[in-house]
Amino acid sequence: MSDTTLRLTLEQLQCERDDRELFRDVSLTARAGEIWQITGANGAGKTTLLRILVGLHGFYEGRREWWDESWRSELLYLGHQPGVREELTPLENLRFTCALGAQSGDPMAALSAVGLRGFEDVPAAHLSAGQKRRVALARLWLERKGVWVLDEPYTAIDQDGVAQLDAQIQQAADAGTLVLYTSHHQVGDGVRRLHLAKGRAEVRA
Amino acid sequence: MAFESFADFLAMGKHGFYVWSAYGISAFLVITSMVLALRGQGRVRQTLARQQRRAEVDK
Amino acid sequence: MAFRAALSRELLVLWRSPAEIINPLFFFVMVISLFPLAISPRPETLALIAPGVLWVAALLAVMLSLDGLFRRDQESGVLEQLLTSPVMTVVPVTAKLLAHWLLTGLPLVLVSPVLAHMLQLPDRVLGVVMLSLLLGTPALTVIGAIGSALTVGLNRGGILLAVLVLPLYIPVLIFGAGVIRTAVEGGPVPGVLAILGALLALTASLGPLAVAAGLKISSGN
Amino acid sequence: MVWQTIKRWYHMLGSPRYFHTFSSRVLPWLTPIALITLVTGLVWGLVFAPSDYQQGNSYRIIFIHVPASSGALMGYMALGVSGLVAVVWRMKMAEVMLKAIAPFGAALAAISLITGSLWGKPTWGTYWQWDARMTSMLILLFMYVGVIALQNVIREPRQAARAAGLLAIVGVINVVIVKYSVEWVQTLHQGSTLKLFGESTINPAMKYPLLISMLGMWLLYAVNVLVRARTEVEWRERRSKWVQTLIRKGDQ
Repeated sequence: MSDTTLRLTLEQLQCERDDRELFRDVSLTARAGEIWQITGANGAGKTTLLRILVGLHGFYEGRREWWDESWRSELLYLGHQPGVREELTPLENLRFTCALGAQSGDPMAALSAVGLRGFEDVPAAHLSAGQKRRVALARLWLERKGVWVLDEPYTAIDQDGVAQLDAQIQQAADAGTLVLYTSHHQVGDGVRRLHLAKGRAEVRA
Repeated sequence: MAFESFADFLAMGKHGFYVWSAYGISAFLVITSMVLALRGQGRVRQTLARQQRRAEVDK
Repeated sequence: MAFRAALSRELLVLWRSPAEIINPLFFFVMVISLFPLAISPRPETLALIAPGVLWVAALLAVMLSLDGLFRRDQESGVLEQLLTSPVMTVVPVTAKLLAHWLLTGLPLVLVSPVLAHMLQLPDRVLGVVMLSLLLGTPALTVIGAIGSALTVGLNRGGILLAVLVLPLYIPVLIFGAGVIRTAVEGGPVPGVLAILGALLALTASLGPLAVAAGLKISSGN
Repeated sequence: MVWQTIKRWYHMLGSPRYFHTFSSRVLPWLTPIALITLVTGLVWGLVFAPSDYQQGNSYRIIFIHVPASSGALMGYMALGVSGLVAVVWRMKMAEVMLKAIAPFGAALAAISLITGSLWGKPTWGTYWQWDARMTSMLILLFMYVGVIALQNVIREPRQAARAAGLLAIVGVINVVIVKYSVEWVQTLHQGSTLKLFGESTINPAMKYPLLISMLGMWLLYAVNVLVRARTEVEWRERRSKWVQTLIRKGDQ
């Protein structure tokens, strides 16, 4: 029977960088509605693993397969950098990422949801690092996508921001989104963990 | 044989300088490229052998 | 739709950082004014070297303006957004190249008659000068962008960009300057202009694809 | 049936391990053959070919100049093809080839320029004349430098190879266009292009040594590429078992 909820399959993923082996034999099957927390020390290859998932990094062995061809249109990727141009205001940045990511939704509402009300028209250059990250996170409050790949979403986020983000991720997962994120913070109890250490990966579902 | 004597061959009818410098420089560049290629191979083999020995010592 | 959004965004970004527009223009003017001082102010000599001087200055101005073309996007993470979006990478890339040309290449074209006049070129030729730069500078922008895409991750891209891109600029330089020289000598301008146009067509069609491929390679793919 | 063999060859040569054994088997006999062919061609041209009634003996530089020019040009075409395979089909061996082909090609381009200008002096009175052939070769050398420079600057080996591959693809198109644009500039200034190597090669006594030395130079180029490619394969596959055993065995 074709498992309609299957979203992502990884088999024996192996990757090298700067002359050393980053990780090997990373295998994983992830389904819609699951939340995967990817942990590991700095330099263990967490960001590289995410970049392989979203197709930014192509030099790896093994198999990475999404559930269908048009997975990119269902992807929401927040990278290591916030992805915000300093010359533009948060509103302009968000409108541009919507057009580029084929994502609808109301940018104003999203910005106020992440606590940036009143900052919509301030050039991003004047925003703090935390606020810039919030502009990136605002995309989670726009039209929901099938797969969320978030690189360190909790960095530079204050206390109540963390709770808000947990709720949003949990809500998206309940609605069927597959969430994969890297962070030391655990969103909730039903979270599956993939721990990268010494080049190996342990899945603690 | 297009030349009467070896001396004549060297002189190349007053063009000796150009002909021999052309061949000399060409030979130099070809040989350097070959030597570099072979040295590269030697160096890689050496580094890999050293790494292997170090790995065996650690085990 | 994404193309329009990308184009308006790029124009906005460039418009908000005027240095990106002014510097290439002043560079163009300054380099050109070096030649009369370096070679000789005599009108006959100037008119003889003018086509080449105009084109070499334009070529260098465009190339230098492309050095950091994608660097800001890469550092801020916008490039990653672009590469992971469902829209084909070539679409926003083409928009970026068009915006960049509009604000760096086009000003050179507009100011070139003044400089051509300063280099003692006859006034009947000024139209051809603008036309040759109008067809040539977009080709220079696209070719330079290929080099810029390949060197985006490297810190000292500048000189390397020149080493990669200058050989690729030579045909555009030859025919670009050739158009003006033919016009000065009263020769058949349309023929040479057609070749320059063909070069532009080739670069404008294949170039953006190469730039997109270069960006993917530079990001590790 | 033909398609199967091509596919089989494509996959076989595509695997670095097979290539390593293939090159180790081929090199021992290809190297002497290349050297012998090249030396016979050069000696034949230098010693036995008749001297040219116009240029005397300075034309004998042709027996190194033409092989070098053709080798440099073929080398860059090979770079373009490897680039295409590396970028489009992501084949590892093509990336190795990009690293292996470039250096000797650049050396040949330099040789072609130096021998060309050394030949120009006695024949036309100047070492450099900006004629179509020499200018195209100069630009080809610049493009070789570009490919090599790009490869050495980027740290990640696979990314460096694919970046150089893309540059080589664009470069090959540029080589063709440069050839015509440089000739166009020529026709503008000096009427018909000067045929530096035209009629003097018709004479058969000169043609055969030239063909042999060309063959010899190409074979030597192949030897250089195989040695460099084999080294690159050993370095890239250093973590694999077959390279470990090979190093342990101390292969020749």
